[in-house]
Amino acid sequence: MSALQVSHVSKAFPGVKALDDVSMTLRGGSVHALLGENGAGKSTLIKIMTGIHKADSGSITMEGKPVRFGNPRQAAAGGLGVVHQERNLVTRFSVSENIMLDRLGKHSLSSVDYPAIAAEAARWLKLLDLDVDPSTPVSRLSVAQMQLVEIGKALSLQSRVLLLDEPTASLTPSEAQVLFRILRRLRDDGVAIGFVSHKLEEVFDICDTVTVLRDGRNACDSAGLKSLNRDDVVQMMIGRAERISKRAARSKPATAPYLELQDYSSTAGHKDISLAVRPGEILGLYGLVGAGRSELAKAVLGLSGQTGGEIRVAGRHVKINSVAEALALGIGYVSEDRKAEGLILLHSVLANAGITVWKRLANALGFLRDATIASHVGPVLKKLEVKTPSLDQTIGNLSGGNQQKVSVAKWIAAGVKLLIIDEPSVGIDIKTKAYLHDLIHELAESGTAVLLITSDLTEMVDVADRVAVMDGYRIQGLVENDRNYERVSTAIMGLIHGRKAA
Amino acid sequence: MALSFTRIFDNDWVGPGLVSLAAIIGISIFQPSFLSPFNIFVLLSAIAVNMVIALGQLVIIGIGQMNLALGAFGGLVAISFVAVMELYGVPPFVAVIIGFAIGTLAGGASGFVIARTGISAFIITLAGLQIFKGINLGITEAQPFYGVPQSVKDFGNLSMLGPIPWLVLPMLIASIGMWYLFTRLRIGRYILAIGGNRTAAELSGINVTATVIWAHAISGLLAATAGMMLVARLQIGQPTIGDDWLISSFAAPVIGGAVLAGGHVSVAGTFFGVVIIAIITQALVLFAIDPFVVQIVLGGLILWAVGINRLRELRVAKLNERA
Amino acid sequence: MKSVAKITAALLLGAVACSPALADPGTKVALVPGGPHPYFAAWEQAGKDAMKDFNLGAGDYRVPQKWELAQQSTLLESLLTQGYNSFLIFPGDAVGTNATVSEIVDNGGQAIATAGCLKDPTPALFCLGTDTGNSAYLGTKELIKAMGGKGRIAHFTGFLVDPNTQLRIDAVQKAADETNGDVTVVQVIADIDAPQPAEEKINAYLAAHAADVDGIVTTAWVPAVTAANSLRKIGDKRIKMVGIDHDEVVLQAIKDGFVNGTMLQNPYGQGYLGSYVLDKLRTGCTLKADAPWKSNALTAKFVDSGTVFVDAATADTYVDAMRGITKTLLANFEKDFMACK
Amino acid sequence: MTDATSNILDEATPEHRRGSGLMRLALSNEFGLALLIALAFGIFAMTLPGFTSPFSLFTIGRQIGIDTMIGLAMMAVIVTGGLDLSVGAIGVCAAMVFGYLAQIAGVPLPLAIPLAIAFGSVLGFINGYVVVRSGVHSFIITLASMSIFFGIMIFLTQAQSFNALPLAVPAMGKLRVGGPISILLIITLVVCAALSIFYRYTTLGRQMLAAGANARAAELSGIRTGRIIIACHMLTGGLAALAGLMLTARTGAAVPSMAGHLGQDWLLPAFLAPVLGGTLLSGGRVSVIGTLLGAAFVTIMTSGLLLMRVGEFWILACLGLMLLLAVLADRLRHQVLRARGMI
Repeated sequence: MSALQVSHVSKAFPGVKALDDVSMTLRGGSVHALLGENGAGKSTLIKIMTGIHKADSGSITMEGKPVRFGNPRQAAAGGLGVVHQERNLVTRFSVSENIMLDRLGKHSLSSVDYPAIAAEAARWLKLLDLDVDPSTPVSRLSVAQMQLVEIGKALSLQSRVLLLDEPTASLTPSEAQVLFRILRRLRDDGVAIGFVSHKLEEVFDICDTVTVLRDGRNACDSAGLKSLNRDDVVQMMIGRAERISKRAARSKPATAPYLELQDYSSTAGHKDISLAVRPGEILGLYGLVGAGRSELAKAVLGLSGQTGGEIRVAGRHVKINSVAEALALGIGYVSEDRKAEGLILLHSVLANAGITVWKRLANALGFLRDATIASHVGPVLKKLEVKTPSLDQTIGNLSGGNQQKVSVAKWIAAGVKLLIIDEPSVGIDIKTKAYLHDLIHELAESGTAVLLITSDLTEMVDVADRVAVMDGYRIQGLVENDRNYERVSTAIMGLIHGRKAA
Repeated sequence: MALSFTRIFDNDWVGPGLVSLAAIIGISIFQPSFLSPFNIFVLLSAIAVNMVIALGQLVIIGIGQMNLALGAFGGLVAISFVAVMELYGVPPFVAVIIGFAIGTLAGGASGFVIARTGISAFIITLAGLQIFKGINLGITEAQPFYGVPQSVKDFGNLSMLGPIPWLVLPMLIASIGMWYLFTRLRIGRYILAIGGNRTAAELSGINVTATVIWAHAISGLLAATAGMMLVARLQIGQPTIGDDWLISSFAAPVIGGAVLAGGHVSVAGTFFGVVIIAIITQALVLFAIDPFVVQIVLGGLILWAVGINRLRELRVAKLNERA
Repeated sequence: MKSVAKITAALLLGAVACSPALADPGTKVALVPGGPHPYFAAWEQAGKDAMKDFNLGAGDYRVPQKWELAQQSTLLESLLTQGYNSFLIFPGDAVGTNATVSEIVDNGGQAIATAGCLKDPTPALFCLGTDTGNSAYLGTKELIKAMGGKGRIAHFTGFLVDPNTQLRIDAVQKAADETNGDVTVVQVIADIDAPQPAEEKINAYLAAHAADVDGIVTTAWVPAVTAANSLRKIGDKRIKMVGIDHDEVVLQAIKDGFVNGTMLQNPYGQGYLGSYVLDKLRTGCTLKADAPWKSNALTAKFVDSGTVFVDAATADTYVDAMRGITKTLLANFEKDFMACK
Repeated sequence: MTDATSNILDEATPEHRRGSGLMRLALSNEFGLALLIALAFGIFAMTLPGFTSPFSLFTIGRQIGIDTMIGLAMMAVIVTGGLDLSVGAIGVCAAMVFGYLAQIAGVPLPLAIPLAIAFGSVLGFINGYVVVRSGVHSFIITLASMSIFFGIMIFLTQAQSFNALPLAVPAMGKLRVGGPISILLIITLVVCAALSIFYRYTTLGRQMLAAGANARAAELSGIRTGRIIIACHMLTGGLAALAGLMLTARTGAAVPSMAGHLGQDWLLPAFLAPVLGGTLLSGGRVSVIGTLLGAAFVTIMTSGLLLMRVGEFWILACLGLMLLLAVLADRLRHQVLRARGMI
């Protein structure tokens, strides 16, 4: 009997059909991969399973019995444990308290029996091979340890089904291996494990069956992974075979670098960073989560202090103390976190797209009219094919892809000479993603220097000209991109792991 | 050794505690009468009431909100407490229970509205402040009730043991109770968990609605306690009781190291925060400092405490980063 | 959503419960204090009695909900709109209230500054009340007498934003200065009109300095009550004290010997006499310019409503004493101050 | 696959939204308030004799003028998601500076007024600077500065008023324009119009809204958020000073107690008007008109309740109930809009 079965679930949000007739079956004693591109509906499906969202139609059964959880609390009580992508720990509390957070006492006024909780937590820590004192505050743990604590927390609920949403995103490969060893043991104990990941290597490493979602529909429903190969899975995810990039390697422009870092060190922790981006060039910056890539971008923008080395823009030695100064130097930054850092969701499309040019468009008294801004950013938005009812539309109502287009558009409107693009394809559909890749190329062709940060190797190989590999807040090396996925990815991984081995 | 030394200094109450100690020593050198039994008695009476008030705000700070209606709760309970005794001849013991009930209900009601509607606590308690203060004025027409029984008066003005007033007793119970609540009781841990990371608390299966209501009800209960303690101390049911609680109710917890965003509070730190404010209030009187300057000093004190806390936070963050 | 709707409905019901009443025409007097304060409690009865005795259209005691200048102005404007034409006003501010009074006068009303004065130039007819400065001065004199003509005095008084506070501080100082150094004011504690800070500061002061003072003079209601309680608490009859006003606590302390006396004012008389004068002035009388006006720090048109020093001997009979003063004032006022047709 | 994608996008196109424009207006906060005001005004005008008398209308208008200005002062800082408890203290301090300049120093009014407003901005700057540099929430900072500003003012003035101001000042307070309309209300309306233009048509105004809605995103878009937040506090200081001057005109004198102890009397109108008017406490969205309507609603209700002789002491409770009702109604409105997919 299946531990968890999702049957024909549909879910629509205003303007978007997020899930359409989706099914999935998880069995005890097996690890099940849930795959799909960003925006394919994975998170929505998890949220429906755990009761955060309500399905419009369809049903969910656990061990044959229909269940309908009203909230994560009920889901947990029903034996469905989830480890979410976001860190969901109370960092000031101890490890044991976090693991046992919902079982601190029978009722509100019960005393917390710390020794008992510590003992119980220690059991799970031991199971996870996590060698920390249960009374340690979570804030003192490493990211990987926190991840394990979250897993312990989900396990401690006697979960028969355990869903892990991108558990390895912030782990090093060796840490991931530890995690997999534990997952295998849990699997052997009969737990049904759902595993969401972008890293296909991991999926093939640990999973037995797979469900692939594409645009809110099943591209495959609980197929055995043994009979599939990597290309089959990729084809299901993106609807076509993974191509070796159709773009030819571009000729390197011989111009002088627009931005050049020389032995640059920052208060964020970067050490001796040297790299250069030329006009017309797309420089990729690759590294695992926590390697310091976004942090480097932000440091260059003036959000962290400079402690050594120098920054040259267009050959001139500069000090950048704020984003405003960076903008004046022609440097723009498309954030990976669109909602928190990229856009002002409360405001209109026009306000978001025009924010970088207000100063320039205003008259001597600082006045400016919507029409002025619209005439300036309108063509850019049009060129980027931003679909919006009107420029006055609140941007929070647009789809992820259109939002991303606006966050790029504002820098194009500002006419920046160097655009730093951080994870451009997070949470957007495939069509827009392809469009964005073309756009980045177009920008480069027209002479803009582009610094591309992405964790998606395929994207990197497809778009970048050269790839700087970063780890531990240092540049580990530079790989020329000849669009040969195998060669480039091996070279990049070699640079990252070479250091780890040493 | 060095490590444990820094550990001690990381405790919230150590800083304010040392400042209190230094202030007490300093003042008593210049003013030996500062440590006279009667002055200790007076100081403790003031500290007792203000500590309970500060605890009432502390529990709301812990959950990451603020309660502007604290004083209005206290005032309403104070006059109701005296009114039932004066008008209906209710025995003090029963009147105290009625007072507790009113405070808890008022707090619970405002917690209910906050939790169920999701409107910010600032707005709801601002409305609550108007409503409860309005009811207070409507009932009393701003006239005090005088019918405070002798037993209640005695409680507010007699000493329990040497220079220790009876008023210290409810403060001790409340302080130890709140300390136990925050460190040992499920509800206290849930309050801090929600203040520390609301999403995590929610996803972990904590009933946020119920916890918010609990926190506000506890706040109301403490405000009620403080209101009735003040009746005992002032020997009169003044409608103006509670009007001036707001500033000190925030100042003491903040001096004591509470994080305004929620999730971290210190009962001991708050106690020393109250002590520092009480000592400074006294010192200004003792050294005959121009009454016009008093406000300036109080404002400066809050800024100073905020600055110290900020520095400490930064230092702790740095330590964590290194570790 | 449902719960929001429910709460909304419940509150709507509550809001509807605030329901109206009506007024009737005539010579309508409104007695308006600066805010809620026990001192003015006697005004309510005074207004009612005056209404009955002088056949007024109204003699209503209306209190601003808070001791707030804007609240009082709003209330006065509303009362004017409601058809009141004669006002007894305790000025929320000696200067600030002038603007509202001038509005009343502009709209055909009349007003007497009562219990506290408005600063000249003022559109108010005159000021009927206790001379706050003089009362503080006399109180201090009584205290000095009780202290045997020498010693150290502490002075406890009210809000600093009240300009009367400065007058009181000056008056106490003046009385002390007149002793040529035999009596010194060693400390002024102000800003303690709220019970809690008053309690804390006065107790703190007495705790440390009880041995250093020989007398206490209080010139505001709350400090008087608090100081009386404190002296009772420490059981100290050596320290002499003169209070102000007629709070039960102070009167009891006088009877029990912890307080030497209190400076009584005459709130009932103010309300009763004031209503009478306003009615007269509306029905054909005018104020004489050459009347025996007194003057004080604020105004040159001051009528003393009487202030009495009450000690243990007179504590039980002060009401009669006050009635006597009121009667005298009432009997002589028309003759001395008004010209009637 | 491409079909599915374009469907998703198409569903966000205007067709099913356009028809709801009128509905949106009808459900807007301002419209709801205006309706309530009209209703209350109508009922009071019919049932309460004297409510529509010129004097009554004059005083109501003047009160609306002053309360709106106080509300706008707070609104200007709520934009950033912060608040300023010291508005009252700043207002009184600026009024006292004005009193000193006009009465003692003999500075002519056309110079004294801008100087006083500038002084208010300086106090606002101090608040903003400390808030930005310390990173501590403005609640605590302004709680402290409220004490400090007011304490210094009381210390310097010894609580004495300036009551011999040039006659033009009290005259302003009584001046009526076009029948029963107070000049103070006109001033407020002019400021409202200016602020509306400011937030909509100037770089600085837009930057304030952007920094308030999402400081991080604004910073990363090249806006100097720190400076903008300081500018918001300065605007608050300036508007609070203007409110202080208007109160001075109404009172005819610069009085230290005109905003109560520590200036606390202003806090209620300061929060009531913007919150009723739909300004988001979390920042990033303002409604100047809403603030005006919010102040108008409170003033008309207070005036009506006083005339109804509800009993002065119950007015506070009624106002509190009204505030609660208003925010609950706003929440309901949001839920209706959301249920219809309109926001």
